[in-house]
Amino acid sequence: MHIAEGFLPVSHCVGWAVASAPFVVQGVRATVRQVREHPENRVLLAAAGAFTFILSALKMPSVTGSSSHPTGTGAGAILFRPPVMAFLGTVVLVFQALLLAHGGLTTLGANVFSMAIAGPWVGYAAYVVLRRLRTPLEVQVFVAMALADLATYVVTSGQLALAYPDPTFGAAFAKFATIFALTQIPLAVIEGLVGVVLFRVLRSI
Amino acid sequence: MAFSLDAAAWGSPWRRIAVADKTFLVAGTLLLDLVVPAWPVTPLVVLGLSVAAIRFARVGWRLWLAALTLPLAFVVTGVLSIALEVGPVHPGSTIWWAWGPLAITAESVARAATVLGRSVAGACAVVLLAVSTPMVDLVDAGRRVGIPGPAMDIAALMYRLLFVLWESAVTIRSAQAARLGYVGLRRSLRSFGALAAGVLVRAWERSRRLERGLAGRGYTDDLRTLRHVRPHTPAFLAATCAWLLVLAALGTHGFGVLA
Amino acid sequence: MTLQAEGLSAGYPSRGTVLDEVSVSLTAGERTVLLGANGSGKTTLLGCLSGAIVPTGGVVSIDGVPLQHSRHGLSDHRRRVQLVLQDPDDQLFSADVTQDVSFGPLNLGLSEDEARDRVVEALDLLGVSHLSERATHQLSYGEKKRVAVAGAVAMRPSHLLLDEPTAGLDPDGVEDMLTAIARLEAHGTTVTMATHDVDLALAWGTSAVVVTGGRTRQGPVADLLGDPVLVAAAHLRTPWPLELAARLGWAERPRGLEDVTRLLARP
Amino acid sequence: MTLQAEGLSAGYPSRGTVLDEVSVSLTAGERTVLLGANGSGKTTLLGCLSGAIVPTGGVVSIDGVPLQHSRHGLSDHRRRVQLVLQDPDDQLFSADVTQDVSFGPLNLGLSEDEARDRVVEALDLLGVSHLSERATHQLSYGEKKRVAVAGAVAMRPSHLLLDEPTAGLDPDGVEDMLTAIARLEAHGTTVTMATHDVDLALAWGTSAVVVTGGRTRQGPVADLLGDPVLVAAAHLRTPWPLELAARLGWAERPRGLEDVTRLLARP
Repeated sequence: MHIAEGFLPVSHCVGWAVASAPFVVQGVRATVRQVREHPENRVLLAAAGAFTFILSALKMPSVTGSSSHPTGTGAGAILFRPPVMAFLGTVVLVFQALLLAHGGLTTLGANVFSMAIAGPWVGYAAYVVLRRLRTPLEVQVFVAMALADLATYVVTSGQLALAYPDPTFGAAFAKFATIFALTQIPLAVIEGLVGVVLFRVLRSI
Repeated sequence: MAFSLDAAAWGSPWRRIAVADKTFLVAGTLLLDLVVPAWPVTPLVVLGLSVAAIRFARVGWRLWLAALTLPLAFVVTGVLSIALEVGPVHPGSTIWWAWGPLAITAESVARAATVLGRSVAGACAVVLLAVSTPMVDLVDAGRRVGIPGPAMDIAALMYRLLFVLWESAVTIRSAQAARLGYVGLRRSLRSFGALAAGVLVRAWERSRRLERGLAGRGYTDDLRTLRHVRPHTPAFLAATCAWLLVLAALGTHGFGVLA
Repeated sequence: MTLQAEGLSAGYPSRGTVLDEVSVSLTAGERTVLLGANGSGKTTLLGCLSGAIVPTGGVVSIDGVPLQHSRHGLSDHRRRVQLVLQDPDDQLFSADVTQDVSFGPLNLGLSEDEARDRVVEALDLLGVSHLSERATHQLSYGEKKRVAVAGAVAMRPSHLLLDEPTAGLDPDGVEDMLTAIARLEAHGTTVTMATHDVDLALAWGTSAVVVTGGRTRQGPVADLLGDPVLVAAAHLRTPWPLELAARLGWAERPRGLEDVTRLLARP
Repeated sequence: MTLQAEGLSAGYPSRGTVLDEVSVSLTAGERTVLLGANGSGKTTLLGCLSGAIVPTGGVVSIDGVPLQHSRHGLSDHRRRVQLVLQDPDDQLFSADVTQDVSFGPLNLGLSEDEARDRVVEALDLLGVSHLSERATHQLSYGEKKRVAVAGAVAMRPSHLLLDEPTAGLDPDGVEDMLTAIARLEAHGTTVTMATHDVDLALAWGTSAVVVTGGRTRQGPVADLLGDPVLVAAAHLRTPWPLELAARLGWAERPRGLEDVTRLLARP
């Protein structure tokens, strides 16, 4: 779920861009370092980014039949670690804005924060904790991917509530979270399930 | 609809205009769209950019309309949520409808209309950039403004690979559909998971093959290529300045809800 | 069973009209070859016939019953018509061969045992039983192509549409594929193939559909490929036996080496 | 300039030995075709000759000077020998045709202007100048293949190795590719191609290298393809003109339709 162009006041656009910047810069640094050490990883990382984009461009089968699509950031975070996802996710968001008219340019900072930073970190944290607890891989993947998706949606609702706090942030957050929950919660569950199938297939190869 | 914006960008007569010039127009419009009062600026932006796109950048009107409706689901849900107030109503607002803690007021509707206007106007600006500027030109521009080369190399390779992978994804999906993989939710989910895995495996495989192909072409650590250098277009810049000035002037005399 | 398209139009927003009111009829037992240049619309036509592409106009029908592009209608159609695309890499999406071939039968709602029987049968018909436990990504290109066909055959379609089944194969691979196709035909499947190989088209096919400029022409393969005007318009090439016959002024139309040798041996 | 391999061995951990002390010689001006079944080692041999694969034994040399697999040695070798892979998507990394073709020249250390000239020249030789501003992903398969060759040609190699340059192309595409190759030859490039198409190999090639069972045999193309024992062992097929000649008991070896017509017209 990306915030569309024109939805955030200028101060919020700038604020979220500033908040995201350190993570993206760290991501670019991490990526550049990786590429300097292993030039061949350039193509591999690009393929990982392209994969994330493709996943987000594919319509997912869902109960509501709406044009829901997975965010793919949970899988990316498990496979490539959150800092790299911060960079790749940012590029994916730019591509989505300009190739699919999905999201926006002034809202890029906010979307990067929810989808390329919050989602991957939450998903990755869940994955690490569950792995320590020695839960089955299926559980790790399901929870990580579903939570990454949910975190993105919760942060987005918060961002909208901050921008339109009527009358209070709390009430507005509850409002946005409730309305978007209709599509986002089934989506998170479905993405988690898809993740389980994805990793099962990968393990068998 | 997949990638029709991209296809339009490659064939656009505005491809010849420097990215900086187009960015000036798009960024300037986006900024004014957000800072000046929404009325009458946002309808003017929608109108002006639509004319620019269809008349001068030769974008098909069907494509233009289709592109603007792409973010519709989010925009409609978001705008309706803004129109709906929760909790105690602000003193002095005109209540149009109320039910328990929920209310719709003249002010909340005005706010929603403002966001709607800005959102549609903003979408016009972004889509105009999207249909006139292929991603490679933006990547080149990114290099010029100092984003590290390896990062831009990855962005460029991502763009190239995404079409290769997209073809795979479409083929896998239609092969699955042909064998009834998308009948019923359970099977659909399983098929979609296999599709995601399939695309990931192909991404891996493709990257290895491209890596080998590049090594054969002498790639060691730099993907240096010719860059398209496009001179500034004075007429375009002048028109953009005039346009932004008109918007700004109208903005200072306009009204609407400043967010 | 006859698979037909009547007044079929199809196109893409980016490319405009690709097929303009074409009519094609694939009769049971006939060997139809689909000929045309790259981008002429062969693959689009196959997509429409298989139900994968919704035409912008016209009707696809089986024995006169029109295909409904509803969920139910498509599912029905796909039990009878299966399309195998050119690139096998993207059609094999499971980890191993048996799993991949069983995908269709299981989706048909068959039990595991029934599905297993279908897999055994399909692999056997394609002559790839020995590959049943192999990982799909370890197969050679030719093996992948035959396994992809097996995946379609396991649905027991009456019509099998093959897009370039021999492209990219070495001479042995081509022969294996043609042998497998002959087995499928003996088993009651009607096979239609799109190909760039005009020599193969002449030798293998009976009926031909030539796609050019959004239109189609259907007729006996030797007639169409023996028509220099049509061949030039469709950016094809005259198969060598027909070219030789034309140069030598033969009335008869040889379809391959056997015919040519026989005709030359005549006094 | 002669590109040679002597006592060359190569293999992969997963597949074992693929080439076992083979020797091949590609003489300037000669048209060599590389023949063999899928998986016989044709692509590996091309990889070794181009420097992309490090052989496990033996030597690749140009005019007797052996190739060093150092960074410098390889970069030297690549100025003279360029390999174009079968699938253009494995080689085209840029979304813009001009940018992609300019990669090699810029990598050689040429200035932007010189590189631009090389791009113009290469696109022109391949007959794809009109595609210079197009997106790679919008090209047809045949166009992609020619652009991939242009990328190699822009390095101005003396030897150009093409893996299946005509595979997957329609008749027009094949002709365009062959015309482009002829232009390259007129321009002084020696072209070697690996192909499954024995008819094309006979018509186009002068010298042939047949790869089978890890070994190679090199000789005039008509001799090798006219040898039924070798053809069977290498899982190839006899080209139709040679098969016809054999059946009719001709001593001469026709290479295509022209020759056959001429021989038949003889009293």
